[in-house]
Amino acid sequence: MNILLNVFIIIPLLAGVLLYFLPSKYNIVKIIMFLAAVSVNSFFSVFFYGREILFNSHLLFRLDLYFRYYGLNSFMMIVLGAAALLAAVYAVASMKKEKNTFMFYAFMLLALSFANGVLLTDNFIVLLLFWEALMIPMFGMIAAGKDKPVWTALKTLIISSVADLCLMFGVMLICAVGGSFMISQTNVDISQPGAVFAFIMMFIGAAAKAGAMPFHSWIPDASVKAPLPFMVFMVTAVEKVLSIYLLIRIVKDLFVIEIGSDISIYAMIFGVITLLVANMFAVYQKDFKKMLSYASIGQAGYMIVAVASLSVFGMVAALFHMTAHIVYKTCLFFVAGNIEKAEGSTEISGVKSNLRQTMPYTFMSFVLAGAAFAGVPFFFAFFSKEMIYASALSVNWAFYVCLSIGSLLSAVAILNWGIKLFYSKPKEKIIQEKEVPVFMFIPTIISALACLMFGIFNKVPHTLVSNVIGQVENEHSVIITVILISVSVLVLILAFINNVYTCKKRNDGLGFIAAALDKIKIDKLNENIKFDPYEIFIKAVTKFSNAMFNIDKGLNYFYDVTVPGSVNFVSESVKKAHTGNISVYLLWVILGIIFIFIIF
Amino acid sequence: MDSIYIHIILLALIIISSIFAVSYARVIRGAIILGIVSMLVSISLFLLSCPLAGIFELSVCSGLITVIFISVISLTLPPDEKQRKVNSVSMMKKMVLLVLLVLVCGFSLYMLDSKNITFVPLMQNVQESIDTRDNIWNLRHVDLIGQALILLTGLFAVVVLFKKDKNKDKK
Amino acid sequence: MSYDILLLLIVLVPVLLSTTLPAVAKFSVSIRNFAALLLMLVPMVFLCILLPEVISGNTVKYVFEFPLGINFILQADIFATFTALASVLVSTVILIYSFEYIKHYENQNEYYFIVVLFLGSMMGIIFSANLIFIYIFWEMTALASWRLIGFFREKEYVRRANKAFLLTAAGALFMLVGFLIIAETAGSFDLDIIANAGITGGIVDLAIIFILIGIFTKSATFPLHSWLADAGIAPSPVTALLHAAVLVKIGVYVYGRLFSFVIIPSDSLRTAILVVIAVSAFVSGGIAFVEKDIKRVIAFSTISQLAFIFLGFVSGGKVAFAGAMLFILIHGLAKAGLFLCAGIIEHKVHTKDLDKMGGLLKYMPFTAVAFACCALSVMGIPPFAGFFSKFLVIIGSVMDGNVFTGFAFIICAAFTVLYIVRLFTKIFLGEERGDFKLLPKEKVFSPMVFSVIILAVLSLGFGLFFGDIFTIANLAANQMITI
Amino acid sequence: MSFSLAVLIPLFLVLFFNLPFYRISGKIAVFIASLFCIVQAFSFFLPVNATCPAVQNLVSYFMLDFQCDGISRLMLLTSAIVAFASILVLYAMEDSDRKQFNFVNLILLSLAGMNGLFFVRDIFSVYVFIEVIAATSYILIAINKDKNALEASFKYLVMSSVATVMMLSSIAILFLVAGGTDFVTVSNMYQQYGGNSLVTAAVVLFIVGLFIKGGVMPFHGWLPDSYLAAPAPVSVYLAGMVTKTTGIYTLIRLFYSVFGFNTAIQSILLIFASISIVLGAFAAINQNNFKRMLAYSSISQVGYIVLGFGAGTTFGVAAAIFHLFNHSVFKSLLFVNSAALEKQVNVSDMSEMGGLASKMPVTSTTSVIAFLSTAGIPPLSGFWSKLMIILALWTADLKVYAVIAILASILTMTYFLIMQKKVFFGRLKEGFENVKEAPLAITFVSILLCAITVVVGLLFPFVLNGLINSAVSF
Repeated sequence: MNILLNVFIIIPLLAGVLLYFLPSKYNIVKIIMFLAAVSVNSFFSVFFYGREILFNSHLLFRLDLYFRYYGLNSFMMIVLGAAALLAAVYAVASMKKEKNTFMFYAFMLLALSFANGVLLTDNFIVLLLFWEALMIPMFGMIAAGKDKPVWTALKTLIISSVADLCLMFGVMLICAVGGSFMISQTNVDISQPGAVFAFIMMFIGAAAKAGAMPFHSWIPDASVKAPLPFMVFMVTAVEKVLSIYLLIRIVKDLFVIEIGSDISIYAMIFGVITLLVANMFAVYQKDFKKMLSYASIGQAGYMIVAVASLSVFGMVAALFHMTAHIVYKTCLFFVAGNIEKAEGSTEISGVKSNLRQTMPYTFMSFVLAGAAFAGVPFFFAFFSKEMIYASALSVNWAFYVCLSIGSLLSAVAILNWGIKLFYSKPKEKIIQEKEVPVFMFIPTIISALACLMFGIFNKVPHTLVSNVIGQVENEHSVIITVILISVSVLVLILAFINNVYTCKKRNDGLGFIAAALDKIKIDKLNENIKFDPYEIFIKAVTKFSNAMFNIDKGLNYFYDVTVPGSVNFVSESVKKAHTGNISVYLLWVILGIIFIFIIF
Repeated sequence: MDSIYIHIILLALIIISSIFAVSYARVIRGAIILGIVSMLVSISLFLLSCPLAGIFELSVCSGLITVIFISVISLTLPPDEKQRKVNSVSMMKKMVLLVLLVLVCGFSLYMLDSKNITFVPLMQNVQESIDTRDNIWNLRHVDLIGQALILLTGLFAVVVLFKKDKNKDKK
Repeated sequence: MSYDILLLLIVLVPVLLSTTLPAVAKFSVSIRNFAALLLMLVPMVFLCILLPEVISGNTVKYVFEFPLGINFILQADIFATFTALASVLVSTVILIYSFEYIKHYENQNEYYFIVVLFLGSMMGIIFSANLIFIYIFWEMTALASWRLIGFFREKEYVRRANKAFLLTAAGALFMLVGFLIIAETAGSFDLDIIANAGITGGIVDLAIIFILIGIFTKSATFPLHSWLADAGIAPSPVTALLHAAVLVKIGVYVYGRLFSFVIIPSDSLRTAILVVIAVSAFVSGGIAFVEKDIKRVIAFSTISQLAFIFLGFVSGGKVAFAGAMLFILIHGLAKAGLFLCAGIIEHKVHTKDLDKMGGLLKYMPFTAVAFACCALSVMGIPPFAGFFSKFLVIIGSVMDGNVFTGFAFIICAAFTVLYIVRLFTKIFLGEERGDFKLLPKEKVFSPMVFSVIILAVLSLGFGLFFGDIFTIANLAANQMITI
Repeated sequence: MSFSLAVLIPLFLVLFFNLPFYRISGKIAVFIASLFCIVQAFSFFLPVNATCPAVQNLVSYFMLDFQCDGISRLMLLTSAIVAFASILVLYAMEDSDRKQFNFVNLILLSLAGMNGLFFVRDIFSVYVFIEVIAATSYILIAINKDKNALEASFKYLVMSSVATVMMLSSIAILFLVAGGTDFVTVSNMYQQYGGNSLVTAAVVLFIVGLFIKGGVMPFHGWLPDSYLAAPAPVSVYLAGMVTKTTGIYTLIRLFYSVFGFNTAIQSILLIFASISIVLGAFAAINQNNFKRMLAYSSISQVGYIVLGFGAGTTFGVAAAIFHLFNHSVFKSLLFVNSAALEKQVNVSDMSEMGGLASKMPVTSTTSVIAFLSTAGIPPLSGFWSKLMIILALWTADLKVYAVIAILASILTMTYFLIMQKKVFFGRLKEGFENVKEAPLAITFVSILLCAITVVVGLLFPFVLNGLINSAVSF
C-alpha cells in the first residue's frame, strides 16, 4: 500500500520523459497521456487524503527518500493536483497550434513530480534536491514560449538558483545546529548559536520561491513571454504551494520562536515591503498579465505576513489565503488567456473590440474572480483576508494599516483593468469574435464558480485547513471582526469611487490614488531597468569581477615581467663581469685567497 | 755567514730582477735578466746547503735555457719603434698590479703573524743519507713515468703548434 | 595473480610501455592509437578488479626496499582506488577525443607518449606511500605538462609552457624541503611510520606551509595560479586532461592523502588555509565572469572549483572528506566535458574569443546539449551530480564549525552559476556574430562529439546513481579519518 | 698490478704510433684508441686483482706502487666513457688525417696522465700527473691554432701555472713538516700537527690551487673561454673529464684519504660551492653561445659536487662521487649535442637557431634528457645524485646549504628551458630546412650517453649498491 506513494513522483516523471521522446506522429496519444497523468495524480491525492504514512522509498538517485505523508502535505497535494488539472486542460486547449507544446507538457509533468517530491519527503537533502530540481522544468517551460524567450528563462534560472542557494545554506545550518538530516526530528530553539542565521536564510530562501521582493523580477518578464499555462501552473500554484508549505514547516516545526519576538517583526516587515511595492507597481502596469503577476507577488506578501505572525491563527490564515489565491488567480489568468486568444495581446492598446458583448462568459468569470481578488465579502478571499488582517492586528496595528493600503491598491488595480477591458469604447469598428473554444472556457468557468462557491460556503475550506494545521478557536472578539469587516468594505467603496468617478481627469483610469502615487514617482521607478534588483545585482557582480580581473592582470605582470626582468638583470651583470682579460681573473683569484684567510 | 740577512737580500734581489725581467719592452733584455734571476736562485740554493739542486739550476736554467732564448730571439725581427712605445706604456699600467700584489703579501704575512705562528719543530732524523740519484731511480718510479709523459707532450706540442700545415697553403 | 603485483602493474605498465608508442607508430598510426588506448584500458581493468578487494576493507600494499630510506611502497586504499578510477575514466574518454582532434597536427607520437606517461605518473602519485616517490611522480607530471602545453611549438606558447613548468617545478622543490623536514621529525619517508609517529608542533606547521606552496602551485590556488590560465593555448584534450580533470587534482589528492590523518595541521593553520582558498575561489570566480577567452573562463572556473575540493579536505570532517572525494570525480567529468566542447567549438569557429561567437545552438545541437549538461553539473543543479558534491562539501565544512567559510563558498556557488550561464549564452544563444552558415554539419558519431556526450551522460548518470558512489565515499572517509 | 697497465698501455700505444719508420694512418689510430677506452671501461667490471702469469713477469719490472680503491675504479670508468665519447666526436668532426693522429696521441697521453693520477698515492706524483694533464690540455685547446683558441689556451696556461705554484709550495711545506710525501706519512703528520697554522696555510693553498684547476666560481676565469675556443671534441673531453679530475677528484682524494674533515675547511668548501652554484647558474641564464652556457652550467654543477663532499661525511663523499660520474656523463652528452649542432648548423649563436627538434630528432631528445638530468628531474640519474647530496647535507645538519642546493635547481631549469626554447622546442627557423641529423658517430655517442643516464636513473638501487658502495662504504 505504501509503495503507491511513489506514484506521485513516478507517474508524472515517466509520462513527462515518454511524452518528450515519443515521435511526433503519436500526438493524440501524447495529449491523452498528459491529461491522464495529471488526473491520476489528482485522483491519488484525493485517494490518499486522511492517511498517516511513513515510507522510505529508493526510487530515485538510489538514495532513501524518507516519504512522510500526513495532514499538511496531503492538503497541499490536493490543491496542487487540482490546479495542475485545470492548467493541463487549459494548456491542451490553448497551446494546440504552437511549436514545442509537447516540450512544455513534458516539463510541466516533470515540475509536478518534483513538486510532489518536495511535499512528500521528510529528509532535508531530498527536499533541497527536488526544490532545486524544479529549476530545469521551469527553464524548459519558459523557453517553450512563443518566440523562445531564452533570456528570460536564464534570468529565472539565475535568480531562482541564487535564492535556492540561500535556502541550501539555511538547510545546512539547521542540519549542523539541529544535528540530523530528518525534518521531523529537528526542532531548534532560536536562541541556539547559528539558529537565527539559519532561520533568516531559510525564510529568505522559501519566501523568494513565492517571489518575495528582491527575487521577484523574473515573474513579470515571464508572465509576458512564457506560455500562459506556465503562469497558471508554475507561478501561481507550485511556487506558492511549495513556498508556503516550507514557511509553515519552518515556523511550526523547525524553529521554536515565541510570538512577539523581533525576528517575526522583521519577517513581517519583509512581507509588508513586498506587499506594498508589488501592489504599487501593479497599479501602473500597461499589460494585464504583468498586472496579474505583480498582484500575485503582492498576495505572496500577504501570506508571508500571515505566516510571520507566528501564531497558529496566522498559519491557518496563510494557508486559507493561499488556496483562495490559487483559485481566483488561476481564473484571472484564464481570463487573460482567453482575451489574448481572442485579441492577440493583453496590452491596453491591444484591446480592440468591446469584450463585454463579444465574450460574455469570460466577462462574467472576470467579475467573479475580480471580486474574490479585491476581497468583496461573500467571495472566497474575503474570509482569508479578514483572518490575515486579524493576525496582523494582533501583532501590531501598523501592519494592519499597510495591509489595508495594499488591498486598496490591488482593488484599484483590478477595477481599473476591469473598466479598461470590458467597459472601454472600441476605437475601430467592432470585430465580431466568437467566444473562445470550449475547452479553454471550461476551466475558467469552473474556477470562477469555485471562487463564488467557496466564498459562500467558506466553512468547508476553513475546516479542511484548520484540522490540518491545528484547531483554533476564534479568540478575536466580535468587535474586532466587525471593525475589520467594516474597514475592508470602506476600502472597497473607496476604490470604487476612485475608479468610476474620478477617472475623468486622468486618461489611465486611476483617480486620486494615482495622484498620490505620482508624488512618490512610483511609475518612473517601475519602468526603468535601473531599479530592477536583478540588474543591480548583475552590475555589482560585474564591478567586483572587473576589480578581480585587474588584480589578476597585476599578478600576471609580476610573473611575466618583474621576475624574469630581475633574473635577467642579475645574469646580465654577472655576464658583464667576465671581461675576458687575464688580469681581471687573476685579481679574482687574489680576492678569493684574501676571502679564505678572512674566514680562517 | 748564512745568517738570515743574506737570504733576505738574495730574495729581494730575485724579486726585483724578476720584475725587471717582466717589464722590459725588449724581449732580449728580458731573457738576459731571466738568466740572472736563475743564477741568484742557484746561489741561494747553495747557501741552503743543497748543492745538487744548485748545480742543476745553474747549468740548466741560467745556462742552457738562456742560450736558447737569446739565439731564438736574435733570429726574430726586432719590433719597430712605435710598437715598442705601445708595449712600454702597457707595462706601466701593469705596475699597479704589482703594488696590489705587495699589499696582498704584506697583508697575508700580517695575518700569519697575528695568528702567532708556532713554528713546527723540524723532523729530527732528516734523511740526508738518501742519495738523490737513488731516490729518483728506484724510489720514485711513478714520477719517471710522469716525466716521460710530459716529455712526449712537449714533443707533440712542438709538432702540432709549430709545424706548418701542408694543406693550409694549398687551400 | 596476487593483488600487489596487480597494483605494481597499474603503475608500471603505462609508465614503461609508453616509451614503445613512438616505435609502434612506425608501423601505422591506427595501431599506435589502439596501443595508447590499450595502455589506458589495462590500468582501468586492473583497478576494477582491485576495487571490490579494496572495498572489502583490506588495503593492498606492494613494498620494494630501497637504500637511503626511499623505499618504493605502493598502497591502495578505497580513497586511492576511487580517485585512480576517476582519473583513468576521464583520461580514456579524453584519449578517444584526441584521436580525431590531434589527427591533423604534427608530432603526434610525442603527444600520445606523454599522455600515457602522464597517466602512469598520476597512478604513481595516487598509490605511492613514500614521500620521495610522491615527489618523483609529481615532477614527472610537471615535465609532461611542459611538453604538452608547448605542443603547438609557437614562440609565445613555448614561453608559457616554460612558465608553467618552472612554476610547478619551483613549487615541487619547496614541497621537497617540506618533505625533508617531516622526514627528519618523523624519522622516515614512509607514510605509515609518519602516521604512527603522530608529529605535531611549530616545525611541522612550517613543513606543512612548505608542502602547501607545492600543492597550491600544482592545484593553482590564487596567488600561484597564473600558469593555469595561461595554459589555455594548449590543444583542448590537453587542457581537458591536465587543467580540468587530472593534473590539478594531484595537489588536492596529496593534501587529502597527507593532511587528513597522517599529519594533522594545527587549527590556526587550518583557518589560514581556509582564508586562502576562500580568497582564491572569490577572485577566480570574479575573473571568470569578465574573461573574454573561452578557455580562460573555464580555467578560472576550475581554479574556483578546486577551492571547493580544498574546502572539503581542509575542514577535516568525514562528510566533508567524502564530499571532496566525490567532487574530484564529478568535477573532473564535467570540466573535461566543458573543455572538450570548447575544443569542438574552437575547431569549428577557429577563434577563442567569446565576442566572436553566438547562436551556435543551431549549428551544433549535440555539442550544445552536452555542454549544457556539463555546465549544469558544474553549477550544481540537482539531477546532475554536481549538486550532491557541492552540497556535501559545504555542509561538511559547516558541520565542522567554519560557518563563515561555508557562507563565502555559497556566494562562490552563486558566482559559478553566473559565469557558467554567461559563458553558455555567449557561445550558444544570442545573435550570430560571425558567418557560421558554412560550418560543416556536425557528425554525431565522430570521436570528438561522441566523447563529449559520454561525459555529459556520465555527469547525469553519477547524479542519478549517486547513492552507490556515496557509500564508497563514506567507506573511504571512515577509513581515512580514524580520529 | 694490472692498474699500472692503465698508465703503461697508452704510453706504449703513443710510442707504437710514432715508430720512426712506419706511421699508421689517423683512422686506425682512432680505432685503436677507442678500443683501448672500451677495454678500460670494461676493466671496471673485472675483479680487482686479475692476475695472468704471462703479463705478470713482463710487467714485473714496471711494478709501480699503485693502490686502488673504489673511487679510482669509478673514475677510471668515467674517464674511459668520456674519452671514448670525445674520440668518436673527433672521428666525426675532423676529416684531416694528420690532425686526427695528433689529437689521438694527445688524448692518449692525457688519459695516461689521468689514470696515473687516479692510482698514485703520493702528493708529489699527484702534482706531476696534474702537470701532465694540464700540459696536454693546453695543446689540445690550441690544436686548431686560430686566434682565440691560442688566447684561451694561454689564459688557461697562466691560471693553472699560478695554481701549480700554489700546489708546489704547499707540497714543499707539507714535505718539510712531514718528511715524506706519500699519503700515509702526510696524514699521520696531519693528525699530529693539524692545528698548526703553517700546515693549515699549506692545506688552504693546496685547496685554492685545486679550486683554480677545478673552475670553482671565483677562480674560474679561464674556464668559459677555453671551453668556448676549444674545438668540439676537445671541449667534450675538457668539460667531461679534465676539470673534474684535476680539480675536484684530487680535492676529494686528499680530503678523503689524507686530511680528514675539520669545520674550517668544510666551511670554505661549502661557501665557495654555493657561490659557484648560484652565480654559475645566473651567469648561464642569458648567454647567447651554446658552449659558453654549458661552461657556466658545468661550473654550477661542479659547485654541487663540492657542496656534496663538503658535507664532511662519507655519505657526502659517496654522493659527490656519484654526482661527479653522472655529471661527466650528461655534461659530455650536452657538449656532444653542441658538437652535432656545430657540425650540422655551424651557427654558434643560440638565438639564430630555432625549432631544430624536427630536423635533428636524436640530438634534441638526448639534449632534453641531459637537461632534465642536470636539472634533477626524477626519473633520471641527475635527480638521484642531487637527492643524495641534499640528504647528505641534511643529515650533516647543514640545512641552509641543502635549501640553497634545492632552490638553485630552479635556476638550472631556467637556463636550460631558455636553451630548449631557442634551439629545439619551437618553430623551425627559415634557412634550416635542409638540416640533416648529425653523422652516425655523434648520434651513436649521444644515444650511448643518454642510455647510461636513463639506465643509471631507473636502476638506481642496484647502481647505488654496486657502483657507489664499493667506492665509499657508508
